Amino acid sequence: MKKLLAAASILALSTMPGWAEAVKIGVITTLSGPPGYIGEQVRDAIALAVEQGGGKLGGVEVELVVEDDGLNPGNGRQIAEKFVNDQGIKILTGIVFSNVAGAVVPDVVDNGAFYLSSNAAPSNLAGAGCNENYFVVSWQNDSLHEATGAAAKSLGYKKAVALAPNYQAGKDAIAGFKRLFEGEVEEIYTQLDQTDFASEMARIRAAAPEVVFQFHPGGLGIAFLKQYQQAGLLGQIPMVLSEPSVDGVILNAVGEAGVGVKATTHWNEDFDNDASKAFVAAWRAKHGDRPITYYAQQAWDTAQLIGSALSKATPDDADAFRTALRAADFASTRGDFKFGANQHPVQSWYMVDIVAGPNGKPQAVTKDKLRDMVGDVYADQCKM
Amino acid sequence: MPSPDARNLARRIGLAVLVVALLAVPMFADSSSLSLVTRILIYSIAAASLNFVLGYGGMISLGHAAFFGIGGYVVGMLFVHHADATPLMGFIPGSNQLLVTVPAAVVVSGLLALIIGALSLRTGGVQFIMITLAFAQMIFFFFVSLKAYGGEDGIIVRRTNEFLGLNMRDRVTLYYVMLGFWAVFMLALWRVVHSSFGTVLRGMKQNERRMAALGYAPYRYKLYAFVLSGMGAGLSGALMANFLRFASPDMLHWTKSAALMTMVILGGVGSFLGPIWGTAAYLVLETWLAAQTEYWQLWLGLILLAVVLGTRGGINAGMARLAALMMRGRG
Amino acid sequence: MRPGSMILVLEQLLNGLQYGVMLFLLAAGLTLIFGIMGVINLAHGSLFMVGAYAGTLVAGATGNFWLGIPVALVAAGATGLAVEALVIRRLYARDHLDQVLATFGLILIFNQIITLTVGRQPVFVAIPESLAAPVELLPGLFYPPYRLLIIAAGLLVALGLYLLINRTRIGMLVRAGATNRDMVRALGVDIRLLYTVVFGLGALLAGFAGYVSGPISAVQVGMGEQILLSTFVVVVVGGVGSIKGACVAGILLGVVDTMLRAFLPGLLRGVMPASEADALGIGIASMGIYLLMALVLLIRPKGLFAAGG
Amino acid sequence: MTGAVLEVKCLVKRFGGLIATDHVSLEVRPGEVHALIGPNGAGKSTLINQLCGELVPDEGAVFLGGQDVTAASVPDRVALGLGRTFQITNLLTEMSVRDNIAMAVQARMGRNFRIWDAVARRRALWAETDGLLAGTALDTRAHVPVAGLSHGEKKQLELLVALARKPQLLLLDEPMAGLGAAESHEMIVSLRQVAQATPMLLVEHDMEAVFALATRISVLVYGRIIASGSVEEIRANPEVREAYLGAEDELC
Repeated sequence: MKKLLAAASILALSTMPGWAEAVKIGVITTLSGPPGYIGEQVRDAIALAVEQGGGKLGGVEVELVVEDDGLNPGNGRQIAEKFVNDQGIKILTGIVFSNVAGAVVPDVVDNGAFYLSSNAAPSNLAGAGCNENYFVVSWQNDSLHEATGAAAKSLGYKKAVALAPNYQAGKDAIAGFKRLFEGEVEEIYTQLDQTDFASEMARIRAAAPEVVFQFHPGGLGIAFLKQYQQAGLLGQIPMVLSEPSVDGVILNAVGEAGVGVKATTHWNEDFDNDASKAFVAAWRAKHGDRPITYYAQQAWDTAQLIGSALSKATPDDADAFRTALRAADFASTRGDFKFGANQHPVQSWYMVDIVAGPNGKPQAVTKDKLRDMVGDVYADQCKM
Repeated sequence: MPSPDARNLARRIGLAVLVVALLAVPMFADSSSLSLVTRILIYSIAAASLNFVLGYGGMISLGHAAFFGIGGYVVGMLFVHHADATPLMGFIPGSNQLLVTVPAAVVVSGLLALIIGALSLRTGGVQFIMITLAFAQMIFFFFVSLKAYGGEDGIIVRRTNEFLGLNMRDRVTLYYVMLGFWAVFMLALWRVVHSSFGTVLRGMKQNERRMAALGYAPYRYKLYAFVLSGMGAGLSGALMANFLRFASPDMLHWTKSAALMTMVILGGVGSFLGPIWGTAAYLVLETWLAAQTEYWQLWLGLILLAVVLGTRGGINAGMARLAALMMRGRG
Repeated sequence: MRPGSMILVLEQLLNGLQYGVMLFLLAAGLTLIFGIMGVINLAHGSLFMVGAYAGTLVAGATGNFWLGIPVALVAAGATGLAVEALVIRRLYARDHLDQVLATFGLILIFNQIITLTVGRQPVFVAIPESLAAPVELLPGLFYPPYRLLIIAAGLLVALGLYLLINRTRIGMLVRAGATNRDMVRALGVDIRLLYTVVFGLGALLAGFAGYVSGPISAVQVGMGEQILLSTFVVVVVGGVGSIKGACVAGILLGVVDTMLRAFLPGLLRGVMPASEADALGIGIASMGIYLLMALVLLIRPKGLFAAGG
Repeated sequence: MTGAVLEVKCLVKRFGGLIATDHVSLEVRPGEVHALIGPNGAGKSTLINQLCGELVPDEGAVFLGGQDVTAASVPDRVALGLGRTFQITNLLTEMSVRDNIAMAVQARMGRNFRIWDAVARRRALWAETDGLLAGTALDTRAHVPVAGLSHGEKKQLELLVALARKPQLLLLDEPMAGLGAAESHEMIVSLRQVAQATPMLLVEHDMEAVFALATRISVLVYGRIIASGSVEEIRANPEVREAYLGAEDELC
């Protein structure tokens, strides 16, 4: 029911009279299929940010236009075309998956519009393929998993088993983990549509590592964590993960199978800064118990970034708007935030513990800062 | 059953309207409509190719995304090697020339269709559906794990291939280029359908046993048709990679095969113009519904169901029926 | 072979068996619908999903895992009967193309209905306490009892189906129908009732499989399609219309898939560098069941146990 | 070498425990119309299907014009001059009478992997097709789709299509089945004409037709040939009368 209300509120915003001169923001995201919950988090967070501003971001009236890409690059491209060329939208965001981004982003920036990524950040757009109109507010894939490698190392582990699906992001994840872990790593690749990991559990037990790293977003992660517990491995071999494998929705769905896991993240619900507290409070007021994920947080930050730039310049003045964006002059929920040379984030990474929460559901508690204000490895290759 | 005259009239009217409308599209279409029409043209090449084996040859292939995707990947891989100035597999130079990449894509997908067809055509019926699906899935998984070419993320083709010195970044130019390829393909397909081979193929679909008793060896004819069809789907994929400037495993996924099949059935199996109408209907519906509601797949599902349960022979048969009615009204 | 690796092989065999049993539960219904009615039902995975959601939601609300089973059965069965009466019944006389398109439409509809009513977030069900802790089957071989239960339940269903098909009148009609559809009609049997019964039975099995897979994997929109393709592979490899084929092929594919994933990269490492071995190994493993299907069909174009020769 | 157009040696076909073709040997010589008669279920269709290559025999051999074709496919046997008609008419139902015949002519003319010609403009093809049609009862019905033909017309067309392929030997699977008296008579006239140039193996229930056309008759019962000989010999054979024709004498 809440989802319907959220959708309705966007509709209400877009159909209210007197909004003709509002700045339009195009949100292309994935709302159908298993990863539909991710797109929902993205959309609802941006909508929430706009609602909090009373229909404005950075004091400028905005209008959200949301469309589902159906996880189909061709559809994403079609929507972008309509947004940019027909509706004159200059600011786009929301894409969840790298392969949709690959088809959409080059076209958007070539047509003089801005793309601000709230999630997907493929490496081919971070290095030589970078563009002055393309900003990433989330993180580059590699840095996410590098932090996890650093965490496992700092915990004193020397021997790890690393698991990920056999696709580009999975391989990047394991590569990123290994880069800073520096110990002995046995790699196991799973299948993209796999739901039963019993075979992998047996291999983990046979390998008897000191720590397990695995990268399985969405439903895969739910299945993996449950089966890890059922195999009796949860108490035996510690697990250190990066945030896509333990987002709020996943934790909610695995129950106590998540408890005891360590994870690295750039943001957590319990962060002690004003921006984060405001975001969490607004979400709770609007969506009650519904889990908050970092997808929502990144989308919220993206909205704040847009607001910061809109308060200084109009997107029709591309150079001024770009300068305003580069300044990253907004209060990020993650604390300190700035853009690197390739307009990807320079930010800090933290370790969290997953513990049993008061209502029986697991929750993440922030521990130490692992890495302080780091960028990504592709920034050097970007010539802008 | 509409009379042949009525069907002929419907076909002629349809064709005339189509040609005029297609030439005029850039004059009144906005950018996204132009892009939609371009996508319809490109996909309809793949749908018509599928219809060639499915509607004319009676082979239900659920693996045509393999040929579509390979066509796209050939363009993407040649572009990568052109951009890097490295040879592909150590000896093939990369290219960004449409007149090189597109024929290459057609040849490679034809070869792939030859291999897959030669094995698959040993079965029939449901088994044929499944074995074509199986081969397509194998190729999908192959490209998903092919790190050198982006794996799951796919290949970004930064610039559309060059073609006769035209400005391919201009949407209208690109549209007319695609329209040109489309028209050439459709004319070629028309010839093939009405050739000696095309006639035999249609006979094969109606009654394979009879054709064998006349001395036609079904396997060879069907394989030939399968290869031709694979080449057509490869052409479509190569054009799509140029249009989207992107090739990814998504092009190879089984749902793409299902979508192509949907386009064919929606338009009318075994009719020449059917796949074109079907492709248009499918893409317009998809685009329009997605803009209306985030639950667009619900409506798409309901419409598909209604079309299957409510009509026989898809859009094309409906139009022929309409033409027959008009004839009757006149005479 | 070292005792440790022997235990690993045993454990992987059990895993393969469990996965195979799951595939069989889905394939049994599908193969009958295929074989007897001649209908390709892509929406079979949706019944799997309906069972999983209905059972899981009730189990979550009541806190009782076992209560979810009858709910899942009833929900999937009722949905199956409704689908049969409203859609499938009109498709019997149509060709495969219409069936593929209509049931593809059903998939979209079911996924969206779940999204609209339950939401996009996966739902959670816990394994009952008594089955949660791994038990030691052999020295050093720990195995989750829940998975053992699935294996047992699956084998029990297989036995039940065997008895049903070989010892009852309905079973006789089912066998006759799978061999020769027209013959059953000639016998003056109420074919519509037979179809409804078969479809309902298939839906029950799918719903059961969906629910019991819930605690292991994710209960989410689209879960049916992930397993649907593998199920079709099982049906075709086993031979359309053959329960025995579905059983043998399900377990065969389950074991082959699991063993390939578990051991192929390791074996390949013996002959090539580790990174290449991993890439090639997992590549072959993910294509494994499709490769196997292609091989089987090239040797036996009608599958292993094709009904009616 | 016997000089036979078709020679069948000790053919055996089993289905499970059932023996459908039981060591059948027979031959068709030039100029001959060899009729194969037998009660329903005697295995006539099974035998025909083995002769034309749709079924593979378990034992024995088939020779066409002296060449062993036991393992040859249907099209390969057709290429060697084997033509057939089907018991239940088996035509290209969506095409016209003329197109059906043209398809057979086209098969003989070859060059059918051409994708860049236009079948409508193959002059020789249509000239020959129209030549074959001319003077037949179907001439006026040339553009009627097969679905619009009467049963008798379909049977005629079956024969025309088989002849269009210019076979060296014709296998006729019950050409009279389902025809009325007048139509049967017409068919017998047509077949007699054909028989002057083309030897035939005729499987038929209609005894009038068999006696009118056959130069030799073999009797098939339970997959076995129990008698073979001239029309008079078979008429006189008590075993045949007993096993096949029964008590009622419907021979004339």
